[in-house]
Amino acid sequence: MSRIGVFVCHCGENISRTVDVERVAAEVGTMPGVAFATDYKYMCSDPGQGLLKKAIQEQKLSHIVVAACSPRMHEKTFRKAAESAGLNPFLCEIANIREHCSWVHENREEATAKAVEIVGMMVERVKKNRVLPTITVPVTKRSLVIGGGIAGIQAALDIADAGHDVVLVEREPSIGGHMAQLSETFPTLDCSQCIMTPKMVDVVNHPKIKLYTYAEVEHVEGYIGNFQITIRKKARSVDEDKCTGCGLCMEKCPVRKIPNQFDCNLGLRPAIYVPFPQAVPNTPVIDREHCIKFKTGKCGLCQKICGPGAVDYEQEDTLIIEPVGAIVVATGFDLYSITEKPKGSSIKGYGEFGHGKIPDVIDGMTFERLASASGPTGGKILRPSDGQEPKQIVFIQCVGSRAREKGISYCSKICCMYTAKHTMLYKHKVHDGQAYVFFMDARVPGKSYDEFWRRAIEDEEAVYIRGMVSRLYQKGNKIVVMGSDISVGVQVEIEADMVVLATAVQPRTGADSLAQKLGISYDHYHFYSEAHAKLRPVECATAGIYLAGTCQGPKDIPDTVSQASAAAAKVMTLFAKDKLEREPIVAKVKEAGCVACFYCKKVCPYGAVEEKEIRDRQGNLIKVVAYVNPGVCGGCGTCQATCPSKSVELDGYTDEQIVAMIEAL
Amino acid sequence: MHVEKQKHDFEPKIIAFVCTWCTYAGADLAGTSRMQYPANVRVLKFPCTGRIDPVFILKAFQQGADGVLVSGCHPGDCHYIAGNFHARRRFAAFRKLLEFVGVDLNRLQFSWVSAAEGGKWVEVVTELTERVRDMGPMQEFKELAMEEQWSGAINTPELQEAYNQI
Amino acid sequence: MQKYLSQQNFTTLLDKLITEGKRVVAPRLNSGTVLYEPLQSAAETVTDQLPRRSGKEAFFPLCEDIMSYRKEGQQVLLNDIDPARFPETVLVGVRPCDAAAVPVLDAVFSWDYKDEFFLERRRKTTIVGLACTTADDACFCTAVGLAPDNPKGADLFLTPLEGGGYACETYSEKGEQLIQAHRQLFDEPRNSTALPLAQPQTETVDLKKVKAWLDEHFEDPAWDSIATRCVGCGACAFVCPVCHCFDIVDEGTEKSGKRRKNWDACGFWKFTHHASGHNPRDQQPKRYRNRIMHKFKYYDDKFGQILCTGCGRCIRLCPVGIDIASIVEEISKK
Amino acid sequence: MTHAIDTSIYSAVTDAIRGEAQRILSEGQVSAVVGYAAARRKGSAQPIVINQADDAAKLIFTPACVNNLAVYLTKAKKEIPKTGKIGIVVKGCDLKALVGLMGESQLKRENLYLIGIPCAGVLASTIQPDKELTHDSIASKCRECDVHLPTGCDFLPSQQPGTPELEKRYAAEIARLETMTPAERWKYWKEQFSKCIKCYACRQVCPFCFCEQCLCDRNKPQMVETTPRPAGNFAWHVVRAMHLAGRCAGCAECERVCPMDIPLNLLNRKMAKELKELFEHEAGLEVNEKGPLASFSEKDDQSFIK
Amino acid sequence: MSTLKYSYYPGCSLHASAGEYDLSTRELFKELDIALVEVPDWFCCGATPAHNVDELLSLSLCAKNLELAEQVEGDLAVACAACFSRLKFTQHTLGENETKRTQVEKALDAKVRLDGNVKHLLDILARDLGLDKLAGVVKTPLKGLKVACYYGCLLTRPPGVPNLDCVEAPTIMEDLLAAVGAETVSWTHRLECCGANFTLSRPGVVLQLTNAILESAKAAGADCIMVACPLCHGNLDIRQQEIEGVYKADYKLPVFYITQLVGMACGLTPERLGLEALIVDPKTLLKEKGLL
Repeated sequence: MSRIGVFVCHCGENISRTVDVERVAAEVGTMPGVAFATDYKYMCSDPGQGLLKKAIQEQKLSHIVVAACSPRMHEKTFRKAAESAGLNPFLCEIANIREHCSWVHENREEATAKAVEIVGMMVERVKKNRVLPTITVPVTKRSLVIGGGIAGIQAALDIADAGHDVVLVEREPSIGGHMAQLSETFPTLDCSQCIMTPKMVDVVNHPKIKLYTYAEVEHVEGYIGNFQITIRKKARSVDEDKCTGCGLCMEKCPVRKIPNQFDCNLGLRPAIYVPFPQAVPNTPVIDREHCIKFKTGKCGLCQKICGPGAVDYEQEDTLIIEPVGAIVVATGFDLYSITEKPKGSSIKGYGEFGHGKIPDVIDGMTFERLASASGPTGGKILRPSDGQEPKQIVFIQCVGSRAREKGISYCSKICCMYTAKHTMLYKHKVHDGQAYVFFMDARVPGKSYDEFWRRAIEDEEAVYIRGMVSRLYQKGNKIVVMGSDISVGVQVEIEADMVVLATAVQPRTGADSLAQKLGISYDHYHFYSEAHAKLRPVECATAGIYLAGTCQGPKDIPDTVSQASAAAAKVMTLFAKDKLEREPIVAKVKEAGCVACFYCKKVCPYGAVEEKEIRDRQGNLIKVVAYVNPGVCGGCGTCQATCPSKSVELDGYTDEQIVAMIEAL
Repeated sequence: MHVEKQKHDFEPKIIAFVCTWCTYAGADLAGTSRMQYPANVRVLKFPCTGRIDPVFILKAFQQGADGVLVSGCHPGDCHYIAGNFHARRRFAAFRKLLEFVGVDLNRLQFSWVSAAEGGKWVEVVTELTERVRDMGPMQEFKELAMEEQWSGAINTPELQEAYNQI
Repeated sequence: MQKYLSQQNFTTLLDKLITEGKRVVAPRLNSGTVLYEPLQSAAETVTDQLPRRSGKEAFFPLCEDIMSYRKEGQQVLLNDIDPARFPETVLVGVRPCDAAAVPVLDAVFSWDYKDEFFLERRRKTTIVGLACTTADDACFCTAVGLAPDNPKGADLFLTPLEGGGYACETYSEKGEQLIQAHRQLFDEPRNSTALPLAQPQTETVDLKKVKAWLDEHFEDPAWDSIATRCVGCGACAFVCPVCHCFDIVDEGTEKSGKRRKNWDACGFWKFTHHASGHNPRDQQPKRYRNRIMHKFKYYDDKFGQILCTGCGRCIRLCPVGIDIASIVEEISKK
Repeated sequence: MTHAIDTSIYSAVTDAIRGEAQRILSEGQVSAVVGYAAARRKGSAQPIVINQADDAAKLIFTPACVNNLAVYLTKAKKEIPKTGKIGIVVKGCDLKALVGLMGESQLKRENLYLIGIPCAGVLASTIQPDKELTHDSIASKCRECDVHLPTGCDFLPSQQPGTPELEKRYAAEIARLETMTPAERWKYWKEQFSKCIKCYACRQVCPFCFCEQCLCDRNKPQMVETTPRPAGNFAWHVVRAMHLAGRCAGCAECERVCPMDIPLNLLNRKMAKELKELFEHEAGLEVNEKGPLASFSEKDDQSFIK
Repeated sequence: MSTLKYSYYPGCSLHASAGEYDLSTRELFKELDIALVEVPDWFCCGATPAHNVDELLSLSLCAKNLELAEQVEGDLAVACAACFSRLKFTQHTLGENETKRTQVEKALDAKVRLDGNVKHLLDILARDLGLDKLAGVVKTPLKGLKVACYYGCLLTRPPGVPNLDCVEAPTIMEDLLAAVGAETVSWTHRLECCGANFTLSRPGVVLQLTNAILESAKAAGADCIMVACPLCHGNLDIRQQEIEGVYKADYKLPVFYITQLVGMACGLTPERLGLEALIVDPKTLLKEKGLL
């Protein structure tokens, strides 16, 4: 039978003023299982704690209840004291008779009776408490970064600089992401490539960074501190170790007219190519869809002329397993496409803007490539249709963004600024040209942002028209833009030479399937969800996985870099200890009763529940059950409330403990 | 100055199931702010409303509660991301069931009380206590607990006495 | 003693017994279902249907308290239930299959241990039997040696007569006492013919052959084909007039509670589940085998009687159509 | 006056099931077929598991084939051989249960060979099985059936069942109860639950009560009184209804088998109705990975929360 | 052949200026064996002006007509794009807004029925009947006829209300014409507003808008225009000569109703289609294409 010790605190007069603490101790002392009950002026003081320790040892107490202030105040204090007296800290419970009793009631009789009941409840509860050992989880101090855009690069460099190994995985043949495609960046108009490419080179040269380009995450297993990542390295057809990056193959390739996606299909590239001249690594890849060798078996020119013999048509996809302890997801964004969308898609496209069929109606990224000195036009703003310089150019903002009827209701956050930038770049290049911007309202908060936007209007003479465009259509070689100016209430019709659409920022296609592999949650649009919008903005609910950049929501470069560094800092915090220690308030599966319905898995906000096979000694499968990974479990107990047979139990809040309290009432 | 408390013939027993991060902390704040409310409520702390099994509510009524309060974090504030969303669905369904079997839902209150809402805690508890006090004791479950199958019933004075006491 | 009891006087008799403070238990309608239950008035009696549950409940309640406990400080206070407080009962309208069950149960409850809970209720109960005039194809009392007019177990037995009223015969002291106490309601026997009796369709089964087979076939593939479909509920045992297994549970809180005796059923998975986790009857056919063995072999071995009165309730109510009559018949033909 | 329901197709359906069962067993496509066979009592039927092609001739389909055979594929019933593919005869309502079990990771579609039944309805009760199927004797669930022809089966006889429009009794009864005061409803259910003898037939036939250890069989702590007293009975049925909420596929087996005639499916129908109104969930023929109470939407109703 | 049955709401225009739309609709449906039963005692839907003046009135007018339509078996077939828009809009608004529904129910002293399907003729022809079936009954394919399909602003808008087709890039008219063998042109002003009833109050505006439409159709090489709305028809057909005068243009674009062109393909005589009622004479064009 249990020998429970009860310690009733006066808290100076805070409790004893309204609660008759002596009477509480006396009444509780007669309760079944209570071996010792006393009261003391300040239980949390050194002598108070000493009293508690002494009683545990002398009275051979098996459990203790401290009736004092809220457990949020001193639960840790008393559990520590109990522990130092040789009692498992989880055999100590706090009865809150201050915040929940003496401070909120004035009637001494009522307050005392209530205090007795509160303590009685905790006495019954503590009888059912079990010894809980602290949980430790080993940590592999290597990190995976998914995505080699600016977010991934920044996170990888920060973690590597702190001395930890990083595995960086990029889907495309080169790192750089969208930022490498940009011409100049707001609000300073410095050249994007000038600030980006040195970082790319840092990555490839960093001794702590292992870079996989043209590779994707295939499979993820494990949990915080102990992930096993399977990476699919797609067949590049060029041996990265042998290739010197001389570029001869690209010069000689007979297939030359493949639209280059990096240039938004404006420029052309050969079948063996690097996406752009500053690519990292500077190793070409063969586009097997277009390569003659792969299509017909003939040609083979690149292999013949390659001095080091790096071209390898036989190369196959390889799967590589990397153990890591933390994951930074930095997969970036795609732009909304105005083309007709398949039936059933929540994204609608823009029939009124021609569904993408008018050649001189382009999106912002295409404009970036036109404006980029390294772009297909060498930095000249020219119409894709006929190569003429547009003299009247119309920019339309909020295309897709903030348009519920088009499937997206959020603001893409960066378009106001980059459109302002576009008008400037345009004016700098086409001095006699006129830029018009249709906008709903300008959202330009940020350091030097508003000033930048005003400069576009005041210095660069962009005409901002507040209103939306209802339709545009090709008329001869002009594009008629029909819109309204709601500030003066008139219809506006502009015959433009070119139209630039500030299309919405969307998560990458396939973001959902990566999330499913990682076991992280995502919103309706497939942006990844942070654990807490305010207080845990870079962590996923799934422990050990962190978010950086636009995969979590639209953001500009400064915000992206900040978040990437924050994610890196979180990884470093995790890596600062060899073992992860955590409170043992975690769920455990009682395997005998588990019927593997996996309701627990369905409701677990942390993805902590796994499927486990139970086999006999011969290896025959007996049954499959749920298993809660104690390293990942957050301790909410939703699984237990959901489990039909109550075969999963949250330590510290077991049904026995709770029912004991209810029955004590 | 002490306001003399009104004496009531019946003081209901109210059981509150609350989450530790929001409502328990909100109740702590009510204490720290020295707000006053009826002493009828007994608080059971859970990590999260997601942990609260509907059976506990039933059990509370069976054990003599006259009113039950379930309270947790506001939507979006859950310390465990989504426990309160699961709880919201569960209780939306469970209260309909209780209503269908004849439990007066005026005895069962759900609320969101954040760690900053000491005042709301007081308001919720006071309102529920007063409402249930006006309704009188939760006779249904108490009577049910005393009822026997005819074949097992015996005319014992002690049973009769116990019955009379409720 | 033979008497005639008119329909009118039958009703008057029950009402009188009720006013005398006796508990009169008879078939009555409870939200759509006919059950043996205490009457508030004789008018509630339903005599044309076999009640869903058997009459054993009057002696062997579905659930009864046998003890209560309370903790006070470090002490535990115990309180026994006093059988003296069981009410005087008259069980009326009991069908032959239910009445015949009572002497069968006497055997087990007064064997090495005298179960006072059963025996005291038994002593305080007078059984008024009633012959059957209807039967369906689940009835098989005739197959187990009983009949629609067999008075076994009854203290007083009523046979419905053409033109109303009952022929009434006593079979025990209790029966005689009941008539004596209300003799003004009983008339001298008349010459009216009895209503035609029910004709259960099942043939007579050679129970000796059944037992002989059971003696030899604890392990037999037949058990699988008989009971693979059994879903393991307790419906058959709970509606059976002679199944008598019970479970003792303590219910309550840390502070106080009751020790209770509840009906149990061998079909339940938990019935033989050991604390160790081991279950000797780990599969449903093994549990069902026990049901048949107990009824037609073990009880016979021990008490020379079989544990079945052919009421057919388990046949009608089995969720998966397990038909004990056809099983026994089949075994007898093996 | 009771109208007969046309069940003339059932004999052709029987032939079709036999043929298909014979074929899949003899071709070794399945290791067993779970179906219905005739039993001793006139008009009666019982579940049967056959392993031999020759036994296919035992299979039948009649209005007395009331059982939801899905229960035989659950973990609570381990006796059915679990090796290889199993054939099972399913009515539309039974199929919904199978689909539910697939969503709860209890069954895999590829391990099943589904023999669908074009079903015009079955009897409400088989206490007396020798009955014609009429507007009165038909099961209440059949009165609101929307799956007379189960879809997505591996085999479905071509017969078309007649499906007369019948009054929806559950809906009417729920509406009746809803108009009562809480006290009246309490009285109604108290009377019903008081009849309960805790034989657990409702649990044992339920395909969704597949827990190997029922919560209500546990005693540390005892969440629900096991004693068949009114209090324990009440708790048992409320807890069971809650556990089935959002999962129950509506086969109404609990109600059919209750030896005490407790209208258990009313509770399940009520919960189904509420979950449809609250969360637009309905048991159907699509495998649903997350039931309504295992998922949530941020926009869920919270008008009941202060 | 067909078992399609509809209640039919012609709307006021079809009893007046657009009599040929009504006539051709009835004749075509008769030919296709689709039953149309006119809604008994129907009245004006309030058209485009009513909702600008009194929303409750406009909703009630439509709600009452919807209620009347319930007396006839089948979905409700509507010919006029404006009536279609108003009826759909009413269903939508009353379905979403309980307050307004309560008001309307009070005004009508009846429960509002929102569950009936309201269908434009286009929907019935292209989907209920089906393009394949339609193609099967074509007797004179409209070969060589280049048609500019004009949707106007009401048929598909606003998003989420009529749900007839893609809001900004519908194809239902083009699909319909392809089925009867006509050629359709790709042009820019398919969904622009014609000015509708401003034709009386602000004719200047209407002339400008309508001219842009005609100009675009002509530029795309169309021989004629097909419409599904009597208001559009009025502006494009009746006003065409005036427009040509004001803008010094030469369009000569006959403006057909959908039912007229489809009817023609199904072999209906010009009399049954009311072709003589058209202001811009189609005879020359039709003769030229061998269709007359």
